[in-house]
Amino acid sequence: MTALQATCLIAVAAIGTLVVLTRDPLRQAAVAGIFGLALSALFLSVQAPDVALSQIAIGAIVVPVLVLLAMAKIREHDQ
Amino acid sequence: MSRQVRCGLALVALAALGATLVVAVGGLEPFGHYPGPYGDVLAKVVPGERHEGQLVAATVLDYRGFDTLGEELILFTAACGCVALLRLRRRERGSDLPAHERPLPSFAARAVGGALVGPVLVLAAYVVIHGHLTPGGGFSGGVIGAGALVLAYAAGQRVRLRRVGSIAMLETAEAIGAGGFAALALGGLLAVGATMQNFLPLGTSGMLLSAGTIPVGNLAIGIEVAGAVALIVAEFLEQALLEERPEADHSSQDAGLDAPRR
Amino acid sequence: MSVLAYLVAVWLLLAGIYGVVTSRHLVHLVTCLSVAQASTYVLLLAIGYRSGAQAPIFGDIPQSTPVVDPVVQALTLTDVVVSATVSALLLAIAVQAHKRFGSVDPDELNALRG
Amino acid sequence: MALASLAVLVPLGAAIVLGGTTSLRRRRIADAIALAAATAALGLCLALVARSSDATVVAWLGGWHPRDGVALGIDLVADPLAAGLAAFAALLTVTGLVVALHQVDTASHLFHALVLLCLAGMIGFCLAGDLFTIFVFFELMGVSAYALSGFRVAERAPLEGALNFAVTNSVGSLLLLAGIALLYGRTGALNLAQMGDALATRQPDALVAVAFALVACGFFVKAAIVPFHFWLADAYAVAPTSICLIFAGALSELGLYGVARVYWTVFEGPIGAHGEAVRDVLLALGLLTALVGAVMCAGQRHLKRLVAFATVAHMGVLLCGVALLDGAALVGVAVFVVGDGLVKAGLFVAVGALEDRRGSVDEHQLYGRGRDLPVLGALFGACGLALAALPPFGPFLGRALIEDGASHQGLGWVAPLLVVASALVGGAVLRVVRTVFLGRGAKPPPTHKAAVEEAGEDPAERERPARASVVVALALVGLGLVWGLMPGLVDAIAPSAAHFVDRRAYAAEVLHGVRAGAPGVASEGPTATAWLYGLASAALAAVVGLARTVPEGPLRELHSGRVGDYVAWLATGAAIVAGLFAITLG
Repeated sequence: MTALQATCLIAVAAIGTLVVLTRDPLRQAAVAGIFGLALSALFLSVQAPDVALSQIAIGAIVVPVLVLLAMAKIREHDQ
Repeated sequence: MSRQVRCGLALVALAALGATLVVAVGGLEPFGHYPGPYGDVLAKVVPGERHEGQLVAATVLDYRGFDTLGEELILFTAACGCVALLRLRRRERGSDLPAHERPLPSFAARAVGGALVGPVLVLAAYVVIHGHLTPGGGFSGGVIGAGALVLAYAAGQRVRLRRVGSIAMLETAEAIGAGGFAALALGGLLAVGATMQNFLPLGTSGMLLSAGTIPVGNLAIGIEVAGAVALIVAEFLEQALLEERPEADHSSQDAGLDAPRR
Repeated sequence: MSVLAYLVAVWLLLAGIYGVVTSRHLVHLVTCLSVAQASTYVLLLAIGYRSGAQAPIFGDIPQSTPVVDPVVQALTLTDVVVSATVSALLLAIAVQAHKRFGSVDPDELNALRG
Repeated sequence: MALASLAVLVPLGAAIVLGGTTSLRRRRIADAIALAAATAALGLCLALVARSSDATVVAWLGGWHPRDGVALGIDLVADPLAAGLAAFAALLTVTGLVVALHQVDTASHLFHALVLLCLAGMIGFCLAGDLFTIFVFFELMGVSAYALSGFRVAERAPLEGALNFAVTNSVGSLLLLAGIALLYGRTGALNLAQMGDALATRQPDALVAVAFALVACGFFVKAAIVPFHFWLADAYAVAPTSICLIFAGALSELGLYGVARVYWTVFEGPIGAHGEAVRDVLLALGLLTALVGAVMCAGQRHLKRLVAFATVAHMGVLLCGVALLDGAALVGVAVFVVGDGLVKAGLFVAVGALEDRRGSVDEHQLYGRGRDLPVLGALFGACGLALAALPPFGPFLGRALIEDGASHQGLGWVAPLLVVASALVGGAVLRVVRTVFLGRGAKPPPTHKAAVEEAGEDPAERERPARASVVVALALVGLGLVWGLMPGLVDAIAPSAAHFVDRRAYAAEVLHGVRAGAPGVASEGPTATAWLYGLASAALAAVVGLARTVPEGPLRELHSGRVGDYVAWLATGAAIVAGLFAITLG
């Protein structure tokens, strides 16, 4: 295992834990986006560029955008 | 169950599950020692038989193409499901406010959005059609294409007026993409006798037009993913953009939906 | 060191499920679920990795070069899409649930007791 | 060869067409396309049953035949049981679409598209010969089912039901996928036959045991095995009637099919030698499920939830049959799936018809208000007796063969417990006949009077669809009853079941194209003891039917409707099953 891989793995574990522990959904969406990027870096480090690309597109962009849009709707309601 | 009891139960259960999982992964080969044989066999046969160096593309689109068909259909299902689950709002579309009262996106937003659509679409097309040569392909390119479509949608002059038309267009696009991939599967059955089998000339490895059905499959997936993702985002966007109608309107709309169902 | 990748996968699974169990907000719950789903990506890719091998794309590298397993990458690609669709559907339910009864706390949704 | 892939592609293609044309508002066209596609899929599956009774049909997609025992691509494998289950799912889907003809809100063509996608998922799941393909189609039927169960978005309960359904089942899929990943790490294969061959050469260790546990738990969530079952009543009770009958009749059963298929193709080699440990764990889960489901069923006054818990109880009976891990009991399972599935589907349709006529599914509100509906009442009565396994009808035959299988293994005590479970289930339905259709027994306190209204302004308008549903329900229940009387049924299924449990023959057929001869199997009908048990449970059901609602005590509190609780129980169940397997097998 290379140092890069070990670093990515530990970062993924730490940020993943942070995602779960971030209770405010808006802030969590931001952390989840970073988690998606960390996963992509890990995938690149294990020679999986295809998966890394998809992960950036989905995990770091599409899903956080959906979360933000859902939250926009929900918060508007609450006001 | 009170929250404390539930959290306690979950902690104990997850600790036990974690312990068994740790024991189980101890039985795997050490990290970095993939034992094969599946991937190694594919690495050996794909370049020669499929004139394709992008092993992942070959696996996704040919050897395990049926999984991908199922996956695309799951995406298709999710798009249908989101439209179905968010459909309360669809009745209001274009009927609740006269056109001149609809707020328009600012000129700057429209200009920037409009100017970006072209380049983003080109990038998406590039990623899709090189999917059998480089990392990326129908899925990544499709998501980028969805970004372009959402930009076009958001920058559209009269978002709500055009909504009916653009939603239908996205639905048709995703159906054409998914249908194209299914047709490719069926084409193999009709042309050479096995579902999903290649029936196009293989060409020379590394060329843009090579590897038979693989680039065509990428194209179909790209269209489907672009349509489906854009459709899902558009549905959410619409939820976020539409402000609440007054209560009276609300109830009439509910009455419409609460009509007898069997 | 050789099992670190597997342990990270197990950890993500457990942490994600814990988040789902304890969540007080539907949107938070969906994101926790996606953390748990990420554990399967890590597990699959770790299983198919081969030390010192190249990405499975024979463009500029000769075909005798050792490459990592392309199959797990194909599986993970599929899995990424499947997870995202589940997230999208759940978010749609969350938005609709909020519109219908003004709450996104899964513990307050209990029309279905017993 | 072409049949198997067409059986998946036809509903898929029709769903794509319908999903892409939702802006067209022509409802009848959607009905016609969906019905035609589902019927075509049914025909293709039946053709597969006929074709595969000689020799298993193996279709290698992409034309990639295995080389030296290594599968390059994905295969679809049709043997009579798999194809038969797919055909049964298609039959119920056709029925569901017929019931839905009068459903008002279909959101253009989306409803039809989702139903066909679910059907394609179920057929693909039955026929897949590759573990990851099984996962993909499992997800396809799951995702479409989430959307369908929440389809009535204007109401509160369907959204909650869909939410609980989607979250718990997604966690279940995670476990399944984690198990698949572990197996891939060990065998480097995804083809069921190839995995089985690779595992058969070694002693089972913790990895194999835990992988089996994870895969089984993933399927148990769909099959609603206690403690993975909590979501089921929430989801099934709120879905449109047309969907309920597909869910209760086929979807849950597919979860158990997954366990059986994977056990007998992948794990039978390494684990078969330690079969008793596996059997005991599965049997315990099955009995627990049967009893918990039955007690909850008897305590319900919400009729749809009552039928949903009947489904849970009978999934427990089915798991007992699978747990015995032999071909003879599997015959009983196959018979029970169809007989019981048809009766439950018919009962769901009958409840839907009652809801149409009287605007409620609450037993107390409906008290005595079914006196002028004799046909529906008789239908409920027939369902109650059939679910209580009155000889010689469909559900009886299946349960009797499972009980005999247990007795053969020296587990004579299993049968009385199953009798209790069936009697509680059948008794609950008979109690509804007494209160709702006969108006006998203690009158419930008049509560929530405001909610009691005739639904719809114009009764005549509701009459026609209700009549159509009654006809469908009669047909389903009738078929379910007759199923047990078909001559030669057991003899016809026995060889298929014996073949289903033969891992070596499966591997030889799939990987090497070696045709196995049809195994000669001596099959027997139910023993006299089983007949007595059947009569006893029907009599007991009649007694239960006279009693008031059976209090289910603290069990009810556990069914809290909160998804966090459900996932906590799911994790607990997975930890217990994985721990037990790791200790006994590893």
